[in-house]
Amino acid sequence: MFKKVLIANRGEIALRINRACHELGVATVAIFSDADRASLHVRHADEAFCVGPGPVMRSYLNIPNIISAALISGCDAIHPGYGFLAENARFAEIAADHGLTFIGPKPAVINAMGDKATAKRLMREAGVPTTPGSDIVANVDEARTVCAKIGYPVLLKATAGGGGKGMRSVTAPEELPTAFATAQAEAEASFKDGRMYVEKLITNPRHVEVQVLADEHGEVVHLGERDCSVQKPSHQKLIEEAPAPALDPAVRDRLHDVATTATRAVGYTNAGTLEFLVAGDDVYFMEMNTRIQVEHPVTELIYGVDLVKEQIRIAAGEHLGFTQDDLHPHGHSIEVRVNAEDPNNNFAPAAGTLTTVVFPGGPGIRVDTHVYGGAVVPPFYDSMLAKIIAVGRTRESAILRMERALSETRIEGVKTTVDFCSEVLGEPEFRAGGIGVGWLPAFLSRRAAAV
Amino acid sequence: MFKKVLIANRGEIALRINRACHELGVATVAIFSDADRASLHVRHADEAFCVGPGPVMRSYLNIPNIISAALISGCDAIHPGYGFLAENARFAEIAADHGLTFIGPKPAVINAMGDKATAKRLMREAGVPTTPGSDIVANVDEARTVCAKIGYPVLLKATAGGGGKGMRSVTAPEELPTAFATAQAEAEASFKDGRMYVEKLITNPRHVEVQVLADEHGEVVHLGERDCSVQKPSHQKLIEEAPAPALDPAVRDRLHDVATTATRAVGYTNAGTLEFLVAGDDVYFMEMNTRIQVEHPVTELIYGVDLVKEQIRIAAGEHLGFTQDDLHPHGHSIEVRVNAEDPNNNFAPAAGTLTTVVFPGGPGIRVDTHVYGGAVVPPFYDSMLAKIIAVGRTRESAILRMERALSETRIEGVKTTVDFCSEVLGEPEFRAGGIGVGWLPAFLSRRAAAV
Amino acid sequence: MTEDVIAARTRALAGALAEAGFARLRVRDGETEIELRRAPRAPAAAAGAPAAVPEAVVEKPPQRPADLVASEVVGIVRLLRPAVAEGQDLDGDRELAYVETLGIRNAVHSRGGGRISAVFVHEGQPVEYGQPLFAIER
Amino acid sequence: MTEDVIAARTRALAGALAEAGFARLRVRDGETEIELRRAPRAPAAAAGAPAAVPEAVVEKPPQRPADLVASEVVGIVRLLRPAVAEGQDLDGDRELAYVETLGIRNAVHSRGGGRISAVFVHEGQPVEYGQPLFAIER
Repeated sequence: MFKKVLIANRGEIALRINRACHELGVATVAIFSDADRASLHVRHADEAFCVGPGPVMRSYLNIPNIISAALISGCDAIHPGYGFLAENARFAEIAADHGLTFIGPKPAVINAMGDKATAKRLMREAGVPTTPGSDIVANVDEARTVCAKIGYPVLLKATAGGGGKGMRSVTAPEELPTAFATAQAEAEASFKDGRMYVEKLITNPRHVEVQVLADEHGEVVHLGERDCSVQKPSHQKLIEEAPAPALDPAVRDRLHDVATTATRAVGYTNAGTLEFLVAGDDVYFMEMNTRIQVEHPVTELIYGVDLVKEQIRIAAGEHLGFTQDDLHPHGHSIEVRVNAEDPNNNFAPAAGTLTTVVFPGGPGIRVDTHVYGGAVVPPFYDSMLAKIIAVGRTRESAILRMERALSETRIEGVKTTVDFCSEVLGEPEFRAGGIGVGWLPAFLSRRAAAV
Repeated sequence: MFKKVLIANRGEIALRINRACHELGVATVAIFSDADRASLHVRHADEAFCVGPGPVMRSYLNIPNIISAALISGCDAIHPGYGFLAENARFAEIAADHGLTFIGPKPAVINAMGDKATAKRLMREAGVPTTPGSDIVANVDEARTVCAKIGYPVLLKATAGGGGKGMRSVTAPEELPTAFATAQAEAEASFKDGRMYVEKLITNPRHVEVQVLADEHGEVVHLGERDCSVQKPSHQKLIEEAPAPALDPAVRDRLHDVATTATRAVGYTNAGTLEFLVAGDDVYFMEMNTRIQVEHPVTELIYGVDLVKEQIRIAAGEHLGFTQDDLHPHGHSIEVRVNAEDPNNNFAPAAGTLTTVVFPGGPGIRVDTHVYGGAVVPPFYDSMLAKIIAVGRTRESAILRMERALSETRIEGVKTTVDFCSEVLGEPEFRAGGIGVGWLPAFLSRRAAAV
Repeated sequence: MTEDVIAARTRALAGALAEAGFARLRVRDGETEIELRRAPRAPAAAAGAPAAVPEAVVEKPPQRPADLVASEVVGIVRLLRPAVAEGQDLDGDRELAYVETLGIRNAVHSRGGGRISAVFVHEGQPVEYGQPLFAIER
Repeated sequence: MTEDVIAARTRALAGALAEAGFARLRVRDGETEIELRRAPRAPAAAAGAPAAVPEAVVEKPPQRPADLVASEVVGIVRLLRPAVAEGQDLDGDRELAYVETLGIRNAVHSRGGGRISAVFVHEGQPVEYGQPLFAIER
């Protein structure tokens, strides 16, 4: 096992990793920007290094300063969390060059899965169903040819994409030139990589993803699926749950089988997530995230497995302590993202000082957060303040528990998604289970029209 | 199911009950004293009534005002929590007289178990092993006769006792008169009932208690045992865990069998706890608590059962939704009481304003608390600020998790037991498991001598 | 401080005034100051109020400070006939109402004469401990 | 504010001073006030500092305000020979040290002349971003 791990992240996930390390008896080194000096992730680590000013390019993406901090403090591993450098194969290589274990899959696998078009090809070769579509299209003319072949509507996607950036839906040929240009420009701005590909647009599919763990000795297990279909118009997830409600058992089994098969086929190690679109009985591979996900706690709560500890153990070369037969989910879990944003104004992010912070507690409630009363939300980073996760014996009991937890939550100083999520939980269609990714945008439109 | 429940308590247990009610879709009415106006238990309830000024006799023990609040607000049941009126049979009767369901056992059972001497006699008759001792002794002379018969050391106990009050150990005959007089005076002051009885003093036993649930249709189950041997010199519990570590499986089975047998024998209904002294292979019934216990969460976390919801369901006449065969504990759970008291000064309670409050979170951590940053701790009530509960796959993982949780906890403004409990968790003897109730007082003495 | 907290605290202070016989209560907490006065006599500052620096006065004392008569119990208000009205003068002590708790009548007296400046409750209203019933100018 | 928080914030302010070229930074937060000055020229108040009322001044500006030279990177300090000492006068800009980060030398200049009033680091010391290395009286 490692002696000391540098946590190359901030916010709740940095704390989450700090917790896993400390419970494993591993010392931790936090990094922070000037803007995060008073964050809990700094306070709870054994050591902490300021690596730059607020803007991410100079701090949380500052590879030399981060690697230097790890070396100076005598770390033997780096955990990247999610976002920032988590899927940066170059960072993983640099870490390895300096004798630091990168807690994640091998750089080649990060690269292959990070390139969405390559990932789809590899998955097709492994027998995983993918949406009809193209490899990289060089320009709008190539895109037009592909679109004509697979039929509209289509989705233009950046091969380096993520978080809904560099993505546009196109319902008719005449929309294509503008959509292509704006999506490509966005991809270039966001990822410095304007390569695009085309996919058949599946109308209102569900977003269902499968959690896998693979050790470095060939053992691969899945930990069931999560339903992340409640997404903002920006395609960002807002509410996630496990298991996926109202899912045909045969479809569920197929997802699990496909996920473990694909994980083995690409030589994947550590924790990963395969995202699928589900439309009726059809299942299409979307992408593989080569990192821990924001929504990993819903899986942890029903499987009783600490995924971050497992990541660390796997990276340290340990064998998985269990096989697929040992894994049995109990109950139902749901997560709500508490973001500093205004649901009544297109989820515009807010920064400021949190004058009041009261989180819920009691049975079946887990809170992952880095904020506290008096904390300052800097303008530089993503707007997530906390994750509230509820577990119950049934989906209904988990939702009831989440509703009471949200009613206990009191955050003042910035607008948050708390009340809006309560509203969503109360909607009969959500309650029934099985909504698609188009549901929340449609709900928002209805809601805006009703005002 | 009930429509509306009055919660006749304050602090974390009032919140705990509020949570259970809300998750069952039951409306709640809080009561509060002038000193608790800003408490979370008031804020989270659907309605709230001030029932008197700070001192408990005029507020939380003010039966007319409490019953009146229940009637005015249209409640159909009262949950008493623990402490205050929870084991007051007269209160249960008055509630019933006004058409309010008391969420707990029947008044006759409360009375029988509340009288410690009667309880022991009933248990003996049911075949439950009890410590050698007496029925009520009228005076010190009768006590002397009994003591001579069962042999010193003995324990003088108030039949109305609880929380260590009205209790004295006597190692030799010459100590008896003073001990009897002071214990009786204490019992009279605390319980307005100076009746005493004598028990053989078991040297450094373990305190192991068994949780039972019994519905009103004859179904009785146990939910395993809790070890509460980490007790302050005042006999108040500080750290509890489930299951009891290093306990002989045969002793464990016997405790469970005896507990369910006794529960049936006394016609018990609702949730209850049978407290036992365990010394080697010997098991002695101590008392039965006819209410929810402070430490109930450690049982909840390993059994996945919401005990307070079950209390409410049982009182509403529902059948238990499970049998003994459905109940299987998973993992290990441990609870630390965060009290506003000074471990370096005989646990002297402290009142004041909590300037900083940061509780731990993340996987496997539950926090039950009514306080928050800026909250005022009034001088009138018990000193418990919060319960931190950790669950893990093994005892060691639960303890490691608790250690990291305590390291994350930051409470400023009053002295607390947080750091002291961390110290206890680190002690090799605690770590080994199986310490007796004499361990913590001895540890405190060693610790004081070392300074 | 939000409006509901101010309201709750004001009510608490009113209760404390009525109960403890303070002449004036002022609580300063961060940016908020709440002040209640009962009579211009002995100006005692409230004990236990947290010291902080005021920046805004949320609640000013009324022009003519009044004595608050509050409920000592939880129950239902029964106004005695003829019910007193705002503006009415009382020559001396008078029983104004009772609060019924589990069938018991808890009498509410004016505790001396004065002018009824406010009647906060109506017949049959449920009240809690410390809830103001009447304000009387002395 | 506890001592460690004050220390951390003071360090942050020192970093901000060195980086942004503020002449003076003052942060008031509840009962605590931290003030740092660099030069007696344009007395600009820090933007973004929370407004609150001070009750105690924890850190007073030194008698002769100094310019802080802080590290721009995370690395190991290497003092250039001959190493400057406290009290030493510098005629003009001089390279005082470098901070080594993954084998790269990041030069640290005095950014003009003055008197070295403090050397905060020793040879081989690990430093973080924004950590003060030298104080120079101008």
